[in-house]
Amino acid sequence: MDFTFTKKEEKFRGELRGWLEVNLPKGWLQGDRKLPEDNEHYSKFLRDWQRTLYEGGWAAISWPKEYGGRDATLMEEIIYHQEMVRVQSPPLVNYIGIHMVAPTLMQMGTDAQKEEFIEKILTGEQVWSQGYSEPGAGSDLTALQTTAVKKDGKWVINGQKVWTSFAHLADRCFLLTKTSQSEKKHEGITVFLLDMDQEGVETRPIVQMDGHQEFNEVYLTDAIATDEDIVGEEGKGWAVLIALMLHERSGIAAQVFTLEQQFDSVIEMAKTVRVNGCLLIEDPFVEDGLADLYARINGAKLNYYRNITHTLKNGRPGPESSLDKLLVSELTKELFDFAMTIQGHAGVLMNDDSVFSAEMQGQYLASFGATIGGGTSEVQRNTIGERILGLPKDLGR
Amino acid sequence: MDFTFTKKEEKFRGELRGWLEVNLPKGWLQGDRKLPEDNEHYSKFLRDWQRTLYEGGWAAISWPKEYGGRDATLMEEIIYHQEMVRVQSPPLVNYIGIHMVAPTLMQMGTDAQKEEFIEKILTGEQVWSQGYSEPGAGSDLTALQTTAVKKDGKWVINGQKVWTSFAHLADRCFLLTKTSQSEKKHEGITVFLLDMDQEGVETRPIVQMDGHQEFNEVYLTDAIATDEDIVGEEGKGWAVLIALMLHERSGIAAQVFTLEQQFDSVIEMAKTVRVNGCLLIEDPFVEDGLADLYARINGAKLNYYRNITHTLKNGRPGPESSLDKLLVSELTKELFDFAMTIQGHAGVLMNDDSVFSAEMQGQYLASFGATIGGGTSEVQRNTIGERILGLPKDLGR
Amino acid sequence: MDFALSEEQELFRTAIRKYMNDLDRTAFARSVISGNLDVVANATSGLAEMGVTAIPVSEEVDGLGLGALDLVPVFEETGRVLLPGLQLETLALAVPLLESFGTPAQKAARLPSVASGESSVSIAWYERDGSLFPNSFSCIAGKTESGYALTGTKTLVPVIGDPDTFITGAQTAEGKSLFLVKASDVASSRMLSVLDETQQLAEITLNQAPGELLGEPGHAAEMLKEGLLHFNAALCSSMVGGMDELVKMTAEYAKIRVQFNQPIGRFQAIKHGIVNMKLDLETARSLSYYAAWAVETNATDKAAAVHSARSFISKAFIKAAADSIQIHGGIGFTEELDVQLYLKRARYYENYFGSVRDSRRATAQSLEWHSTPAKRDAVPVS
Amino acid sequence: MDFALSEEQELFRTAIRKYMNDLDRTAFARSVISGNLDVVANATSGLAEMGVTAIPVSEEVDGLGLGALDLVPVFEETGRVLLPGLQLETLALAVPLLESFGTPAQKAARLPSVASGESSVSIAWYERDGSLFPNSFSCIAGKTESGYALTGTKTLVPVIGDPDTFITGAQTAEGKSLFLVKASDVASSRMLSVLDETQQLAEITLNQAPGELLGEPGHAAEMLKEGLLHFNAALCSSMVGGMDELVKMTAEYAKIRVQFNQPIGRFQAIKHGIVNMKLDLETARSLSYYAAWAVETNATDKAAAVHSARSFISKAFIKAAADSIQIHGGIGFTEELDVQLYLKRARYYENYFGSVRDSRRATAQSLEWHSTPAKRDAVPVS
Repeated sequence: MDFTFTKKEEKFRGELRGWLEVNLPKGWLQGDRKLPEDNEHYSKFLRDWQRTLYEGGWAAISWPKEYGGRDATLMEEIIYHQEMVRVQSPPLVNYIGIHMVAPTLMQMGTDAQKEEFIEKILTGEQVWSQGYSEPGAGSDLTALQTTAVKKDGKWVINGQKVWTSFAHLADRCFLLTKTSQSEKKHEGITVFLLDMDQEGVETRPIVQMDGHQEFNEVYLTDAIATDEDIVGEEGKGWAVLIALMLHERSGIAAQVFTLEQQFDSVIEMAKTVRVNGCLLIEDPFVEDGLADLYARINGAKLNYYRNITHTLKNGRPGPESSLDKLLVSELTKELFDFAMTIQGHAGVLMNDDSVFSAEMQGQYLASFGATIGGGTSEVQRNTIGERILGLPKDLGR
Repeated sequence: MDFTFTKKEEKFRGELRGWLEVNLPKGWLQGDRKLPEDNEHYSKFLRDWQRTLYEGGWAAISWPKEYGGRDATLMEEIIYHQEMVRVQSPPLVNYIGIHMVAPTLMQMGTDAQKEEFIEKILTGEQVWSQGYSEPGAGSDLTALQTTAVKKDGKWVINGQKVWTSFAHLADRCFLLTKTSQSEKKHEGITVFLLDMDQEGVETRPIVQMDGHQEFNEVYLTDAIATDEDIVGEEGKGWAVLIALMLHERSGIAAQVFTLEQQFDSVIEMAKTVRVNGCLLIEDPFVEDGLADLYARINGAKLNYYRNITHTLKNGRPGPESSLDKLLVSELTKELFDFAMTIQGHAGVLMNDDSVFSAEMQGQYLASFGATIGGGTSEVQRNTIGERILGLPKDLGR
Repeated sequence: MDFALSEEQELFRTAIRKYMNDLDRTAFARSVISGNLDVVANATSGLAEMGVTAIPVSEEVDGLGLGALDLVPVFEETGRVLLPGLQLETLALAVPLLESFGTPAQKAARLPSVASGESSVSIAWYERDGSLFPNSFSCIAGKTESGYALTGTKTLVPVIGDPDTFITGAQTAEGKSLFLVKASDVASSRMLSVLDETQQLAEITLNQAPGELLGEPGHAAEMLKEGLLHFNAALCSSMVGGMDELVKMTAEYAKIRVQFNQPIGRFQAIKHGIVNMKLDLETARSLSYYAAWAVETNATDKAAAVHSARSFISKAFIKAAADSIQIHGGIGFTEELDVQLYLKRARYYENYFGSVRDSRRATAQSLEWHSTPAKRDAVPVS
Repeated sequence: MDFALSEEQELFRTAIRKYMNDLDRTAFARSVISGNLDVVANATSGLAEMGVTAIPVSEEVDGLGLGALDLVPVFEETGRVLLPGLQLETLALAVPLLESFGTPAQKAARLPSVASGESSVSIAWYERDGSLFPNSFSCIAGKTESGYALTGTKTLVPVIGDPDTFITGAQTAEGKSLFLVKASDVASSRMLSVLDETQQLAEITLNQAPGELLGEPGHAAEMLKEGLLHFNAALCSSMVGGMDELVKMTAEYAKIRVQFNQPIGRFQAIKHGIVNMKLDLETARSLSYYAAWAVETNATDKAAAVHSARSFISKAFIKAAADSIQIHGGIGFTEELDVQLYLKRARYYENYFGSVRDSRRATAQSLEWHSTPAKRDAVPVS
């Protein structure tokens, strides 16, 4: 057992940290982290930030050097996530392009696709979205209804996608469609690299319960794609999805470190905010609840370390790493639920009126997305039960 | 809304209370409530108690007067349960005979059956057991494997029953069998009034995790019954079961009042036992936990009152009364779990060494049976979800 | 034994529910969110026409002189649709305080207009330190020739639907005292940003505002505690209404939403989750009925009945809303669905005039579990 | 980053597990229940042959001088089969106390026989009032010409497998002090009735028993607290072993038990229940590894690592056993199955040398969340 970092790893961290200090948006490190509200400025701000990352060589560290990456080790990836969470860096607008689309294209894209897309993804010139979920197929990707039909040499696509992140900013979409009806649910799926800038694609924002609009509905009405837009083979999209998932070596590093940071901010609140004239932390029930959360959040982080150790030793994640998302998302919800409870009645106040600078109310509302998006906790439990514990398959599977 | 009792009801209570003071076993009211350990004396003690009840006219108050009952009203039944719980009366050895077998026979038994069994049930001369569960059919009564086959005018019964309460003391068994294989799971079930005193019936006690032996396995090897032993019609046993369940007007009165009494004893412990030199109740975490349990246990009792009110107004229980068992059994487990936690390390001591006279350790262990016996909590939740909330049927149903 | 609402009360429930349906259910709550506050007055006058606002007001001052149980169907049904307004504060806190502690003149001056629905009364109690029962108020009431003049700042003051009067707490020589202050005498007022956007909270500043003493000076805390028994019983009914609606909408959704070729209600994770909501709902309803009965009949266990109901229901309402969001999945996370409104409302009520911990300690104290009375935590949490 | 046991430690685990299988797993625990206590000595000598008893003993006194991490596989595997004996008390509490606070002569007199498996040492700490850290002991150590003589009664003393020595706490002029007392010097001993029948607890009475001072007089509590960091880390491993076995046996049962024509593991109520057990198990294992690492390396967050592990795992072990009984249904309620043994063991450990609340408060204190240190609840709960 060894939790130390190598000299090389520490050097990497130092380099990144130094770069961030110079290159983060002005005032960011001092706490001025407001993002522009209107779409246009928001988009420009984030694209500029990705351009900055790109120019520093920090946009896609895990990519091979030949594509402009750093061939980062897994530990370097983890350090990267730690540091980005530490400074609460602006979101990576082209997250999907960098972490999902490009690695998939490197593995199974055509030369033309690599040529056309990979560099633009890296620079942020081209922002990507992901077209997975549909109104009738939330956690069940095999129930796709969006169809692509070949007509006069072009693919005509019709259907509706929801929960398409960044779609309002995106130029292209990594789109799942059905190109043939098959008895077997995993067959007949085809992945397209869809151009969003066309008449057949309409994007409408989804307003979340926390007031944010990070996701969209995308309506596809005779949208057009070509054979050249297909990833892998026609009808073999499921294999593409599997390949894509296997790229995720570092798992949910960002969420793990974010949860740790959020916990620290709740502790900070408990140490500084008074309710009924006394510091929250001096209330034995607050102390007790926070100590319980400390144990479990630390446990989740340590689970993550144990799974990373497995990946380091075996080259790929072990089955237990599928527990990470479930644990971290549920703990995020619990943490903010507790943070709400302890603030007393003044905890109903939001924004500038909230009792603590790191406003818990918005984070509380946002936390409800964690156990739904990316596979609900219920689906995660099924998967763990069947894949890890070998329990019999659920009905409907 | 009105929680008062009528004069007639108060008179009934007074009469019962007076009778109990005179007729309970010697020393019982003063707290000497030890039952004999060996089977023979245990059996005699309980049969004697039932005989005493019978002689006082208190063995089967809800039976019609013509059969030796009191035609008790529902409120009188409830008062009866309250008083019996209050004095922690000895168990009714012929509970199954009095509350299940006899009422069923009154409704659908033949004249000969009524003649032969009902009075003996009342006096305790004949003790009954119930042969429902089987090793492969715990919560799923439709998966019966015990068969009865007609041969030379007699029914030959083979199979195995488990969780047969009082079987080691019983003279007769209310036995579920399969007499024909049918596609429909509820068909082909036949109920026999089996004579336990025969060679083909072997009884083995089941040792529970709390050391008690209240239940038995019953092995049936060419056990014999006659046509005269059939209740209702051959193959229509499911209807008998339904009829039997409908007799339960007063629901789980005894468990509700017992839970309330158990809660009071935990409060008593908290007010008198010191851990680390201080009374338990002075620990804010103990106070908080007990106040929470108070709310929920009181809530369960009030639910029961609400459901009884429905029965009083409508002549039969409403669907919501099916929640009572689930709530009360789960709360019983939680109560003793909490009672264990708060006793500190001395809480590992049992019997005479336990920190409080009303020894919580045995009751804690026994509480695990509450959410399993009589339908597991999981099955109860399915039933409530489907019957009350109208949710779709589970797989396997 | 009769543990049910009376036939009249159930009929009244039907009428209120019909009226709420006429108002298009949560449409009024959503109007407030989008800034249209006129609906609040509309709803109040509609309720007044049905006699709701007269229920707790005694007959001598033009009310119906009915009890806490008659408010149960009202608050269950208004709570079911998250009706915005000061009904709880006015009818279940201000009225009981005025009825119990007001002089005949004070009652005559205010209660008839409450009964007729023309007036609503709010409570300006909290100060910036957030204490429910502070050792002393920073808001000071100084004696004047004609009465008192109040100076100080109150926060978390509900002001939706323009109350014309505030019951407020201020410090006098005798200690913490209750006062009636006219809304028109408030010097300045600042709106606060609230998680539950169907509420309107303000920080108000008094500057030598004329205040009329309510009850004995120095007894504000005891009077408020007494008033809160009425308030919490009614609040419990309101939360039960919300929970009932959550159970209904969640069960309905689980019947129609298909995933993995099954209505999701067929999956035990969903089914049992909704059953657990239902169990909590039934317990909550029983506790809230009993609390109202205990208040109406002044039962010996009145305080325990109210506090235990409140402690259970505050938590259960939050849990029901949170679980409902999860069961609804993605759509539950949007503002399009009402579920999130219930969650925000549940949070809004969680610590309103006391936390779950406060209610539990009050339960223990009212049941006299302690040999030494009025024991408190190491740190006062209320 | 390397957060896993070493290859050697995993190999050692395999050896221990094989030996436990040879002992027929829980057969030894059941032997103790049926009164056959000889198995305890058998197991101890078997473990000694494998070198287990020498692990924490330093090399100067015939041990292996290994650390807390090397005990992890041992206690996971003995915990998995509920092996009866004083391994935890001897190797994870008495040895660290002797190593840290014993004189060279005391170590030389006792540790070689511990390392060889000939000797086991128990702790006689609790007194009748049940306090973990009482203000003073009722057991008194009076000075004699040659040392001390102890008089008083200790209870909840583990005596399974006949320890030859007790580490006990007694009052001296300087305060609470630690002593070594020979088992043969105990005046009288009374066996207690224990929920976990694989344990043997006694109340022992000392009457002018010769006691040898361990460490500085007046520092018993601090020394015990230091020793308990070792003990709790090891205890956590033992509980993790039990939890691991519970998850295994429950999942296996859910695959074969058929109800409603389905293996019950197909029902989400069962499946998700076992998944939740698995989640807790993995968290427990991570926390226990980290606690052992922190103890072995004397990490700055050693105390927080141990206390937070203990607080989580004590509860999780009880929950895993209780849920396993429920999932097993009727058969889980019989003494035939082992599940109930795990439940009783989990309860036995729940408050052993501190409650969950104690561990949580200790977590908060060691992380210095409080501005005023060593704050306690209104009522001392430890």
